[in-house]
Amino acid sequence: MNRAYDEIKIHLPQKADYVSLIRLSVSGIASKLGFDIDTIEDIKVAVSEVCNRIISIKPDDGEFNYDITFHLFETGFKAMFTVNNALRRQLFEGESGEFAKAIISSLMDSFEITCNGDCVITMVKNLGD
Amino acid sequence: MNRAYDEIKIHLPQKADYVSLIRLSVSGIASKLGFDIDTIEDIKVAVSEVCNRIISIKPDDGEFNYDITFHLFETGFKAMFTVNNALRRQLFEGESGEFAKAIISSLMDSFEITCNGDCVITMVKNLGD
Amino acid sequence: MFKMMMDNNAQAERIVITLQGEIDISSAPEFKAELYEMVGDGQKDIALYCSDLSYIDSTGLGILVGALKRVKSHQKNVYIYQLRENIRKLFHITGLDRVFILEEPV
Amino acid sequence: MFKMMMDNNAQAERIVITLQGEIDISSAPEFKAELYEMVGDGQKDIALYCSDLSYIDSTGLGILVGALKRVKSHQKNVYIYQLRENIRKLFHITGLDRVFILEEPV
Ligand SMILES: Nc1ncnc2c1ncn2[C@@H]1O[C@H](COP(=O)(O)OP(=O)(O)O)[C@@H](O)[C@H]1O
Ligand SMILES: Nc1ncnc2c1ncn2[C@@H]1O[C@H](COP(=O)(O)OP(=O)(O)O)[C@@H](O)[C@H]1O
Repeated sequence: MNRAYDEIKIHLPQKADYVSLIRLSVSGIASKLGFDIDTIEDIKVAVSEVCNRIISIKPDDGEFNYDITFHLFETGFKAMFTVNNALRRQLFEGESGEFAKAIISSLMDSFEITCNGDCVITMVKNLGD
Repeated sequence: MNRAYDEIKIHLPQKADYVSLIRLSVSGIASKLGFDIDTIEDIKVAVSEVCNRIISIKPDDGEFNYDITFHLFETGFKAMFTVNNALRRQLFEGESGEFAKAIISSLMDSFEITCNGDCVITMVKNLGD
Repeated sequence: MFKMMMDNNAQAERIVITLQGEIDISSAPEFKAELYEMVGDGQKDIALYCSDLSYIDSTGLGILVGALKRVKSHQKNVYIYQLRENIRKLFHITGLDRVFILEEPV
Repeated sequence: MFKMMMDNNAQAERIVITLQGEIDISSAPEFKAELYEMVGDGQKDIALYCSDLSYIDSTGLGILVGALKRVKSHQKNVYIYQLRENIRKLFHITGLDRVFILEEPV
């Protein structure tokens, strides 16, 4: 993958209320990139599943905010979700977590989680496959 | 206006391509807040006009990124556009600038520009007027 | 935004429910409450009509599984009709196509 | 995304153009080029049908004014039909409702 030609970052509260907003924004981005309707649906699903997992974290000290960064490439796009001080275990724990992971891995071209104090969840979808 | 209960921030390139994405996101936010369809249209228009003005700045050193921050209140919402190192004169200059200012002031409940190194353009729309 | 309607006939042998719109993490609590109310103890087969269901996430799927468990405990089943292709794919990925009875598209 | 169609009749006394969709800063260059091509030197009246124009920003309005100037220089005019309420409001705010000939909604 070459260098991203553009970057869009959304910073938002960890609330179920805003997931549909993210779906709306992500479908705007994906259709601008030239993905077909079915793939746009898949991208919405995968992005929502990550948001769901982030929302399912119940921190002791109330709700937090998280960041979604989209990198736009000629060849596709990458979404990165950054959650401060999360634990991998919290993010995809339990049966639902496993289901979410299966859905995302199956719909996206790559999907990985790196936790190191903060957790960064990265997914990539290429155009034309 | 009371304290904002939520904040959503979008960081994006200064490109005409992304204004429709902002309209999409802003209509999601406005409808979540409970604005009626006509007011949602007005909000989309006002927000786009600010984006247009920001996009019309042609800096010597290529394109830049800017931030839009939405503050959500029980009573309405506030949008703040932050442009680094811009000049007020650049932002709303000329006849088009005056037209844009007229449109925004007329559609929103408040609208102001504060330049101090960075420029911050702030607009507020209250629910139910 | 989602909507659900039940074909209201206490005599019928199965409960017919139509799902519409988007079922996601924010509409899930309402969906769960309404669905479980319609399903009751799970003494009847459930038929779900989904031609206007445009979106469902894993939260919603989990709720469907919960309903399935209730009816299974009475040897009944959940039949799903007119699933859109993008949603059918999710049932396939999660293996739920082998758990529910998915009626083939005509 | 916007679309524009011209009623293609070289003999007609006026140029009839239908506008559809969204005209904003990103579609403006294309809109300007196509409109000015249709308007030509500005020797004929222009009729714009806007019932399916869902959005236009100040960039688009500026382009319409540019077209108006061309036809005004030949004592012709721009007539605008079926403007949606939200867009009519923009013409009012900018004073353009007194510059173009806005036909009243029926
Ligand atoms: N993403 C998913 N896809 C399919 N089924 C799921 C998914 N998540 C959960 N389930 C199923 O739904 C059932 C209930 O889900 P769970 O998340 O444990 O909620 P609860 O037990 O509180 O109702 C589980 O038995 C599980 O098999
Ligand atoms: N927001 C606006 N609303 C209405 N008319 C506008 C607006 N912006 C510009 N105009 C008009 O459009 C004409 C052309 O606009 P301008 O921005 O100067 O572009 P140019 O001169 O390069 O075509 C101007 O005469 C001005 O009156």
